[in-house]
Amino acid sequence: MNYRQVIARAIGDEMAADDRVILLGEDVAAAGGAFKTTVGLLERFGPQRVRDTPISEQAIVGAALGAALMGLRPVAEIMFADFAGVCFDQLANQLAKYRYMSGGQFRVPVTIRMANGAGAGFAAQHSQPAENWLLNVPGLKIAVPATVADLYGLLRTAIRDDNPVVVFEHKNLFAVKGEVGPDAALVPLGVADVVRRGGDLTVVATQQMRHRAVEAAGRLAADGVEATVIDPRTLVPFDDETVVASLTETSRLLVVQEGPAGGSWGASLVARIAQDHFDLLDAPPVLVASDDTPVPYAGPLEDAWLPTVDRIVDQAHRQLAY
Amino acid sequence: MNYRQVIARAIGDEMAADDRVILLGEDVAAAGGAFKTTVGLLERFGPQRVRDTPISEQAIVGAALGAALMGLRPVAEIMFADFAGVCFDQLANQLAKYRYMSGGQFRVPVTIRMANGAGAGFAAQHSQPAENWLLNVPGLKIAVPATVADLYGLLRTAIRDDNPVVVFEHKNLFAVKGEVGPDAALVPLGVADVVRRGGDLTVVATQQMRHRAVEAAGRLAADGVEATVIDPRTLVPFDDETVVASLTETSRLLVVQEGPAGGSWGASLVARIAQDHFDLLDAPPVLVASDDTPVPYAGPLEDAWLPTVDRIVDQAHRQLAY
Amino acid sequence: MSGSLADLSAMLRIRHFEDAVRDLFTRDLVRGSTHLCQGQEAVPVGVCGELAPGDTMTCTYRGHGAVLAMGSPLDRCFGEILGRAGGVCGGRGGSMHLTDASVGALGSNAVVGAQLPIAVGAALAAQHLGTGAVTVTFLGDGATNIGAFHESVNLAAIWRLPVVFVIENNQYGEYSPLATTTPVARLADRAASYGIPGVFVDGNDVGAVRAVAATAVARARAGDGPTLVEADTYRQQGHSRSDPATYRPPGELERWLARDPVTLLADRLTEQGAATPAELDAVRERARAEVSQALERALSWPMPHPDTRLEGVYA
Amino acid sequence: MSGSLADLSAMLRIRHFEDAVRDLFTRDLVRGSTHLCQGQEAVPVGVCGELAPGDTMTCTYRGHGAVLAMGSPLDRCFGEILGRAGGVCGGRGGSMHLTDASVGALGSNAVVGAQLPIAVGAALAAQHLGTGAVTVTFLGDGATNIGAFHESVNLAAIWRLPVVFVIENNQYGEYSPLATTTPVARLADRAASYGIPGVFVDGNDVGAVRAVAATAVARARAGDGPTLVEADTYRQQGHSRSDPATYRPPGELERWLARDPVTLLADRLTEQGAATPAELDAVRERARAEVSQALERALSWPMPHPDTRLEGVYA
Ligand SMILES: Cc1ncc(C[n+]2csc(CCOP(=O)(O)OP(=O)(O)O)c2C)c(N)n1
Ligand SMILES: Cc1ncc(C[n+]2csc(CCOP(=O)(O)OP(=O)(O)O)c2C)c(N)n1
Ligand SMILES: [Mg+2]
Ligand SMILES: [Mg+2]
Repeated sequence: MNYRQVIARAIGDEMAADDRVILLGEDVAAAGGAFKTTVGLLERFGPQRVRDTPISEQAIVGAALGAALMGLRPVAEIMFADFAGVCFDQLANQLAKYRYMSGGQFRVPVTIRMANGAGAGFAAQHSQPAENWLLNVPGLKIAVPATVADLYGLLRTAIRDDNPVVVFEHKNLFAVKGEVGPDAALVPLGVADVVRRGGDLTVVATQQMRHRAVEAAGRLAADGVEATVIDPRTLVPFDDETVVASLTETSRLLVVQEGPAGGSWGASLVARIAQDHFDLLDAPPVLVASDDTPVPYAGPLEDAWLPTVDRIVDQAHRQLAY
Repeated sequence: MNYRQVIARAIGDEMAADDRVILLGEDVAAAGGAFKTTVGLLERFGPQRVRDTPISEQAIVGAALGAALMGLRPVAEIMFADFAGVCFDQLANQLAKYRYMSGGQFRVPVTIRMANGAGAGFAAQHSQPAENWLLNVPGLKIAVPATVADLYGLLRTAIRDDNPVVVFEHKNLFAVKGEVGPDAALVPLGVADVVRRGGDLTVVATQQMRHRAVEAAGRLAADGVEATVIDPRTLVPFDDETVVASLTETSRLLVVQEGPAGGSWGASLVARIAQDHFDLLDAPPVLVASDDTPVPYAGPLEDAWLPTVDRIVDQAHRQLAY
Repeated sequence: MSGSLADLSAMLRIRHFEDAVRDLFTRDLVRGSTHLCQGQEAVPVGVCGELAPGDTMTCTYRGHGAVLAMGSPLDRCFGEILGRAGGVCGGRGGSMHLTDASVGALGSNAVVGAQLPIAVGAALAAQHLGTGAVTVTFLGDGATNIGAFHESVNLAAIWRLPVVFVIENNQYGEYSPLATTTPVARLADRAASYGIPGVFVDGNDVGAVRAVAATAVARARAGDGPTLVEADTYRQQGHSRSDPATYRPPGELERWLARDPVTLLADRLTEQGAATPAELDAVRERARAEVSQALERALSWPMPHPDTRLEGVYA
Repeated sequence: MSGSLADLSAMLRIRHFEDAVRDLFTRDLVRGSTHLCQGQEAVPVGVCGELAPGDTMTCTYRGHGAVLAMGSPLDRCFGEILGRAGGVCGGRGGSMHLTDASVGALGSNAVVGAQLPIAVGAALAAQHLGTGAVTVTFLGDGATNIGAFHESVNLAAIWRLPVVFVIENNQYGEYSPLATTTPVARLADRAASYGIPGVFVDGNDVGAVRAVAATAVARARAGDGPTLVEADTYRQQGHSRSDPATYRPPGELERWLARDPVTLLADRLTEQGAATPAELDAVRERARAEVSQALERALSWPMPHPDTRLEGVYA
């Protein structure tokens, strides 16, 4: 089973468990999804519950919201996360705020799935870490799974959550393999995964960068440096505690992120740690991020835009030498 | 002259200087703007250059972009900054990226004006610090003027800039008074204003919070604490240098911001300073921000949502006691 | 259908409510902005009058009338506009966000057009759950130019959802007369782009509105899909609090005041012998009294405590 | 108008270009995705053939044909798709963003509908500056359901801007047949919502396309405002690189291949005696040679150097 395939599995398991779960989006039904992430669901659950939509993202998100107000638990797909742009009002001004503005009259159990991320040459409008656009929007929860098990568990948890959860499925991880047994676990929102433990340095990274961080940690170990690698798995809520617990041991924080620094989750984490746990730090907390440019198309440019394993290793050594 | 009135003055001065400057937006012409910020421009420059549009924000921003590609220098108004939501694709995926994606074929001299900010009871969908939504979007410049002179000077500079600049006009500052002489200066993008100098603490704040920071600094002075207050005036580019120069003296950073912390400019600044100037700091850098909630309507709730002068003073004392 | 004494009463309650809100605004008891619907009352009363229990509605910032027409209590609506803890949204929403799920009022929206896809979603739930419920959504004339309108009607049409789109054509979008922003004379004609019926109706004639709404609601309930209704009416006040509406051509307001929906209905009831002058007076008096008593109650309620401000973001 | 040898040549260049891109894709020389337009060549060639110098055009990710039809050089377009420094966008844009301002190709857009308001803006500039220039913008059938379409046509109509909206109705939006997403049979009919002409044309007949485009362009240039053109055609390939298009009903592709626009034009030219078989062969040969030589050149160009990656964000 891979990251791509586990999506239909997770949605299917929730649809089987709860009649109120429906799926809607562009080409999610008959075609099984532009990324083939929803294959088989139409056949299993029928066209009332698995619905192809017109190319109308505002209507997709708004319809999911409206249906949720009336008791359904919609899962809506926005094909590429960049298209959050065309439905940003429904995401940020409606979905996120509906409960609060009404004084708590509604539960809003909507899951929005989007494919994010760079690295495969999709260029400036199909590659963005759009999760960062949604950080200053209280009311949403945000999941950024990096593994098959996490994607499975977080997606199911998102569908069960009574709040809007945006789940980012990273395009460049579709081929990642993993196991999901018959008794596969739900993954709670707001609980980080400590991928690797080491006493010298705390590295925090999500999705594609988590995998690079793990690789970097391996290389660092060969150099005698033991890094803890933490994958927060959700950006909202964010599990600061796990990061802090590691910092009590390592005193050094390195955040690795795909995407520019400004207004990012990485910068927000660095700021929180600097503010609330200044005394824990023996070296400056560092964010390794992408350049302040749109995502370029050509291979050499895009490769340079994404933080590399080399850059992570380098930066780790610099922090240890501090 | 007040903050509200100076807008038409700035736009008018640029329109008089350059035929290619046009103004478009909802009710900007015949009605002189929903906030009366464009009064008189239709009469002065005629309906070809000052255009009322339908309620179609995607078309407004896209048309400004397209016209700029062909040599005009459009100024487009989005009435409330929250409506960035309905045209976010045109702002974030088009306007910001157009030059880069084309390999530098175009100049994109577009100015987008939006009224942002809380404090006047406009509630969750008409009060947001939407400037934070645009931080992770390389390609835009962002201005957040707090005074009459800065609004005048930044707006003119924005119109003259060959790149897209989003200028946020804070609704709660419309009544602020100031002078703009006949030889009023342009204000460069990326140069902070040191509003007040003091050796004990560096406070950075924009717009409404700049005024509160100044008030707080006055109260702190009465307690014997001298704060520097810096207004960055633009968020992109951001004048880190001025902040750092002050920190070499004060070693204490307090950022005050209207709006939640996640993905904000304040968090980004704290992160950059913590990373790049860790050694300058004698106390944790702190961001005073709003709660992680939508903007509430009722007076007591909204008042509590906005950082108060009391909170700033308190926090300053705490940082000094560190 | 021709409108009833009950309709008159409902319209009067809205009229007095709005007059009171205007007054509260001038007394600085309403924050931000407020958008009143005097002159448009026949539309929400006529449309919502054709709904059944379980039906739902979304509307705009100019939605006090629609929310009241769904049956939301006067005092709790006043309370919300006054920012009181006892308001329908606990003071979190205010005038532009009146919402009362208990009567099917699923939300007033302050972003032009944003209420439309949400209504489509509510209708989708009804279709999916087989509840037979219908959703009505109100929008302004100006809102027919925003993208969300197009996407929403199209989606509702292709899925044959039980939703009725009601354009309250009050002739202006803020300060812009319709013709300056919209290149078609009849907004109902835009229905053709979606292969659904488009119906024009005199929105100041509550009976006519009821008739058109009844057909559209029945069509929706029968599973035959959406209808686009254009109800012609007039915003007797300015766009929002601060607008003296000086842009109106001379005589326009007067012409419309001569066709005031409340007066029209009262006159018709008299003509038809459906109500005596004394009965009408009693209805008028009761509406006035209900509104003023409700306002008094709401004014006595406390503001929400700042300590509660984090409540209600997440379930 | 009936199409000419020059049109045939232009269409063949596009055909061979697209065939070559498909081949490059399978050889892993194209990154991300690519959206080909084999079978649709008559639309961009017919429409852009009616433009004059100074006119402009925006299009979609399926825009190779449109950009070439504006006159952008084959080699620099190949270069861009190959991510070479010598590509029209210096390798920053790729297949979905082909842009060549020097020939008026103002941008291929990867967000459905986003190219439309940009075209409206270019037309606004032409109107404002009095240049007499016209802007054409291409969109897919599926794109007529997105909000930006509605806003763009409406704004162009109310301002009578010199823009021509050309729907390339290739019967599918990705994998969805038009009828599953769109409740009207004729997309051109949507023009009625904006009070502008809507014209349907056989998009595989380059002469017919030219005739319709000529009228629409003339209308725009005369200051009479926009036209919505629907050109019926067919996407002979799948939606994008990886799509084998198994969802097509049996026989559909074959029916459309029988009406292939290139073959149609060649046959007509022969029938009309406008070209001899030998002349046709010469055109075919030249197109093939031009394309393969251009590709060879492009393949010899270097990739952009990573050190240049910060260039071009700001002017
Ligand atoms: C997306 C968006 N753009 C602009 C506004 C500002 N605005 C509020 S009401 C209004 C006019 C709406 O006109 P119409 O749809 O006719 O409704 P009416 O107010 O007349 O009831 C505008 C432009 C808004 N709230 N949302
Ligand atoms: C806003 C947006 N939504 C979805 C997509 C994904 N997408 C790319 S092409 C496409 C189909 C477009 O169909 P159509 O408009 O008919 O154009 P065609 O591809 O057939 O030329 C979709 C849904 C997108 N690029 N942008
Ligand atoms: Mg109106
Ligand atoms: Mg198509």
